[in-house]
Amino acid sequence: MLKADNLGVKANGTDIINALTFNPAEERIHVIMGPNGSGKSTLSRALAGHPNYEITGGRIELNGTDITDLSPTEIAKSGLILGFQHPPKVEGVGIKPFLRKVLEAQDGYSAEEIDELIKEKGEAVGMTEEQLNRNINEGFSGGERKRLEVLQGLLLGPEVLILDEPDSGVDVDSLRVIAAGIEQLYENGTTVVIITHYGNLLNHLDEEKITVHLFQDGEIVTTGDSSLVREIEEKGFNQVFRECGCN
Amino acid sequence: MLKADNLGVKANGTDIINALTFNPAEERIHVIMGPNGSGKSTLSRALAGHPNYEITGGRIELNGTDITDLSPTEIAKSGLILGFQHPPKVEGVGIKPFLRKVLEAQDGYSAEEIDELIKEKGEAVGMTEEQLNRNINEGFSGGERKRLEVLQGLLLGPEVLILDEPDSGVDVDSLRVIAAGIEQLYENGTTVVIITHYGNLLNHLDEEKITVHLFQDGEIVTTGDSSLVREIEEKGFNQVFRECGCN
Amino acid sequence: MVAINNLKTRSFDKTGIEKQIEEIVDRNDEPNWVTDLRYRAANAYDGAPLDDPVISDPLEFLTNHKETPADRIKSLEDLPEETKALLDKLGISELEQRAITGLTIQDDREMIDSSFRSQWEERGVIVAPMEDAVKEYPEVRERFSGLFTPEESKLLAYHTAIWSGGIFLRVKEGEKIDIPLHLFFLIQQEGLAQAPHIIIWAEEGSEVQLVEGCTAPVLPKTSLHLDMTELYIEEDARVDLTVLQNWPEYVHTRPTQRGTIEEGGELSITTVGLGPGKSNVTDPQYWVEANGRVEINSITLSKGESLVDLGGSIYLEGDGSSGANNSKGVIMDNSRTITRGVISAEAQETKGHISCDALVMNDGARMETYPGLSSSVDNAELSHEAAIGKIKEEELFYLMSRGLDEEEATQLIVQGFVNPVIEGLPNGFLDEVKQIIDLSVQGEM
Amino acid sequence: MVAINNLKTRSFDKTGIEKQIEEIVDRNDEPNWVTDLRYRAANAYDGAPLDDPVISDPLEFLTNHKETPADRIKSLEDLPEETKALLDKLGISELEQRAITGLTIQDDREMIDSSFRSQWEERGVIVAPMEDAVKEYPEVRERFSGLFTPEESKLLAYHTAIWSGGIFLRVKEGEKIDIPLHLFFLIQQEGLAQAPHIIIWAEEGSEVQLVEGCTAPVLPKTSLHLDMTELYIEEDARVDLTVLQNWPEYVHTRPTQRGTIEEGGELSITTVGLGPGKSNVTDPQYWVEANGRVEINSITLSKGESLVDLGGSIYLEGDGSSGANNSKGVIMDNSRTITRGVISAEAQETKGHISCDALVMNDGARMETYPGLSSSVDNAELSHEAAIGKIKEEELFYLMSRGLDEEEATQLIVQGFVNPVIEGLPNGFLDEVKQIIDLSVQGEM
Repeated sequence: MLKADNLGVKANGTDIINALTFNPAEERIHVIMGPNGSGKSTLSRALAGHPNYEITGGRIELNGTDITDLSPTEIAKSGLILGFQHPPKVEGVGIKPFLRKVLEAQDGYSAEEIDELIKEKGEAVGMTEEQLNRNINEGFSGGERKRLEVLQGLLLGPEVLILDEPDSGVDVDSLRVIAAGIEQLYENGTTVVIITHYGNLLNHLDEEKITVHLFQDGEIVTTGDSSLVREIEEKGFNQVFRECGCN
Repeated sequence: MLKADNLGVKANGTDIINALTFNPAEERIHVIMGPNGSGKSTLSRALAGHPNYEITGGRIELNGTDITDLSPTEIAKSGLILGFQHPPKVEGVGIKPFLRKVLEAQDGYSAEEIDELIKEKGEAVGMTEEQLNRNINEGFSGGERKRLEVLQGLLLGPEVLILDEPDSGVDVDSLRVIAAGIEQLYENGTTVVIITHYGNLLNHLDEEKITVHLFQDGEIVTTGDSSLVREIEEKGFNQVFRECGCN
Repeated sequence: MVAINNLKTRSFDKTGIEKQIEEIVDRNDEPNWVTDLRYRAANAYDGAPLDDPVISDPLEFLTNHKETPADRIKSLEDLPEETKALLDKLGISELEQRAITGLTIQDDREMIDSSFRSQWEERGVIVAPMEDAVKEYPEVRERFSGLFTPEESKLLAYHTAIWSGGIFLRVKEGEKIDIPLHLFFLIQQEGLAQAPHIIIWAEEGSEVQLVEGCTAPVLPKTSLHLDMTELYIEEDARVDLTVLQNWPEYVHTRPTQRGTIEEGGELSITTVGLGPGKSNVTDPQYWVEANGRVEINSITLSKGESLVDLGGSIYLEGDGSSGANNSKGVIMDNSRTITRGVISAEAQETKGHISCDALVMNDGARMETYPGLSSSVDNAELSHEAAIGKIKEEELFYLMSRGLDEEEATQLIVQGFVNPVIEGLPNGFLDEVKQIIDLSVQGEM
Repeated sequence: MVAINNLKTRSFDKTGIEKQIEEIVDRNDEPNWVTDLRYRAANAYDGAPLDDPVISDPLEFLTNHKETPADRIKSLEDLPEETKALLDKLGISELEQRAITGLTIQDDREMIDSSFRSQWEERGVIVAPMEDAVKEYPEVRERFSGLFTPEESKLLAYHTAIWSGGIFLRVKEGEKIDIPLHLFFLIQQEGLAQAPHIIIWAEEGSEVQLVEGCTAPVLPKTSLHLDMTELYIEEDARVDLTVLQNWPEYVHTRPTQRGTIEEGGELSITTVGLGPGKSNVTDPQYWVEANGRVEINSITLSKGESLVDLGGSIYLEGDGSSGANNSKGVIMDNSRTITRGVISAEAQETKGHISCDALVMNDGARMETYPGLSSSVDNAELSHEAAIGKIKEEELFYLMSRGLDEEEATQLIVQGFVNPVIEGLPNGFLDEVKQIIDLSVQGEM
């Protein structure tokens, strides 16, 4: 269970988040929406321990353990994984050797099991053998990059998976596959947190499972069910914020 | 009216076409199909006067004038225009200044008329003002490049327009726009010759207007109506060639 | 740099420099510090090194001058036709034409200066002929020769000894000048020297855009032009300098630029070399402080038997500083062009990029590039790229297959090649540049 | 190249060279032409130029050798443990190990050679220790020193005077050898010289893949290693040469490679420098005829106080010839690495590309690159690109955010960086290289 209490985050010398409290309930799919520059990505990168994001106050807890000052490695090992908004290419590093190295760190997997697992989960997100034999994100389209993020989520089965814009730069087929991956993670007990601009992805998810958080100026200004998404799509952020008295 | 009689073409020191005769009837849309390496692109580039294609024999006539040994410039001015299979980028050269220069060579156009024409025909092939303000093929997708080729055909209204694979690397929307452009050219009296691998484009054209030529080893082995395309899509080249005794 | 050094001392040359200094001092009535600096430089000449691929003895040019004295330009009417036409194309009014060309016209300087200078002074810009500036503005003393010493090389010693002409430009703190300031150097023989000295000083937070034209319609045959520009870009100041060079075929030019860019400052220099002269050798140097930036862009049309040798060292001395050196060349006839930009990263989080692109238009034209990158820190990002080649056959065929002839197609491609460098230039300027390119290409066909 | 020349003549050194020649001649009973060449070189030494950033007097190393005579290796059992282990990893059988290491082991050469050499001779390959080859194969005479003269430099004069060891390899016309030939140079002190001479001669239409290992486990402290490789690639022949260098920290190496590639021939050289020694300065030269191609790939791990200075000139002399020079460096500790590849296009339709990528792992490590391109024709295509930088923070964060620690993530990224160069290497070799990289990176963390 993830708890961020009274969190402050600074990036490039500017305070982006001041006193955020975000305790996403387990066994839900959480959706964070908000205007550009409201601090959604900052939150996700700060939670994952990015060195450029300085935590200026508050505390992050995962299953009762303080992870506020841990390294990205330790945070990942504690069970919080971030799916990147812009997953980078890594020249010369094959996806499979990388995933093998990542999974070797997890107990109880043999080399054969790992290869079998990569193949099986790879198929689940519609990645071909040829794609899995490439280097990390080399020659990948937006959709393929995001599939690889979800694949890593499926392989690691973390306590909390944050997906930063899994639906941007993604075609319809990929969207469907990514949604299916999210459902599967949910079924397996992962708390999924999705940062998004649009409702498209939500069309492919079971709306009953979704909690929506609206972000503004580094704060969660309101939380509700999936109808909030429809409201935003119809009226835009400004009007919704005005109506809820959140701005 | 285009007439290629007993044509021989050499490229990179190899004879590709030996004794080809190709007299596409006017007021038709001609489709050339054939296996890879059968000499379709060689024919189109040789007709347009590409310096790397040496004409080793025979004669090319356009409206009774011998154009066999003319420069690409003179061939274009005589009324034969080639739409490229891989239209190159030209760094720093804007589409509009280029088209203006091309159209200035044609009599009877004022600068204003030219700009009006580019705008109007650009809209016909679904190219935005922003795209038309770019440099030639800069940042263009496959579909956008092919639209620009058709746009040039529409602006120049040539006697003969050869389109080399206008449908490769092209999405469905572009395909539709390109087909509409071809129909318009046909209506205006241009003899359109399309080189293609697939029947997709033909689905968007009036099949009644189409004559199909099958190419093999630098020769036209058979000519027929659009049903030939369906036959090839079903059976493949080899079987069709076998059945017609063309191989 | 291939150097053909000639270190023999020629006593009559020394006399030549001193005689020239005497003439200048007699005419100018300049402050003692200027004259002292001239004599210090004259003394340094013999011992200073000379590293030049062409000139083995700069003093040779002294004697040549004497043989062909040039006409003096006394008013606008005496301007060569092409210069007049270019000024017209630039959209510069007749009043302004008198002012800007007047900067180097000695005879009626006072009259023109007064209106031109006071006009700019109202906007916060001091702009004055360098001969006047050394007398009128005490602050010139610490800036003059602040970024070089005459002992560095024979050419700098020679320049410092015999400089005349040039301007002093100072933009006051925080002033943002929103119209470009034209500096048109119409170099004519004045005494025996073609060695203008330019100081550009942008105070903290100021901004200015300068367009500098250099041409020499009345220079005697085979002359040597040695100008020096010292640039002081203070904190957060921004200077955009565009230099148009159009030297006749018989002039050797050795322009020197030195600049310091203080914290957060920006210097952008675009050099359009339409006529490089017989030889053009330059190795500008820039020192960049924290978060400062320097960008050198150049386009060179090398023709005839020209030798063009473009260096350019950028020292990234402050954390977060950055530099770029982008050159493009259109290489024609029997000319030879060499580029050798160097960027040294000596501080944290610095960035540098060098690029060199050249179109070689015919056999016999020679293009060479020897860029350099040097990093002694672990988080600098330095890169370079270069491409030397001909016009791509496929592009040419593409344009021709639409009905353009080979010349038109080639002109379009060459214009497209230089376009990214020149597109920011003022319109009249741009048209002029394009026309010269078209004519050059035509000459090649 | 920064040169610290020391041109003073030291008469006792001359005696030193001659004494060494006498020792070698006594031992080898070599043909007169070889001895004559040695004396010609010894005579050329004093007058030859020296352009080296480190070594001011090559003869200094003569005296050092005398102080620390080294153990002799007489059989496989005497091999250092790490060499044995490496040979095992390469999957080389014990018989072959004896053969390949035996190439430089004088004592039991006859026995080993006979089986090894006849085995290869059946496949159309003459491979022989150079001392034997000069006696047994008359054709060696015209190839030895065919691509250089001892007068060119002090280092080449010294090499030619005192060379010993090395091999002669000749692949007969049309022979295509489908298994790689391993040449393992285990350099030990033999007389006073570490100067093996290698000739690789691929006759018309032949093909061969060579893997050459160089190490010097028993070299005395601060020694100088001067090897020379002459490559003759005839028409349509193809040679792939992979060189693994792993020099101890106290060795200065000056390897020289010269090659001619005749019409349609191809030469590809991949150098993996895992230990560059104290200094490694090299400037190979290749001349490429019509439609020939040469490709130089290198990966260098620079550590400690090493100086690595990699030149490389490719002369595209025949129409349609091409060349590439791709280098990658991982720069650590206080080492300094410089690359200065040059490609000259002197014929029609030629193509050349230079690339240089470097990862600078810590402050104080210094990377410099000075590539050169030169074209004197209008249809050459030359290009270069370079990037000097650190490991990208975003890539590191990406890998760490999956649970890898910083060391593991850095190792993966560095391996990925060198991977494109080494991926063609034999498997055992590859694992060895990866392990050395991992250990080097670990040492940096």
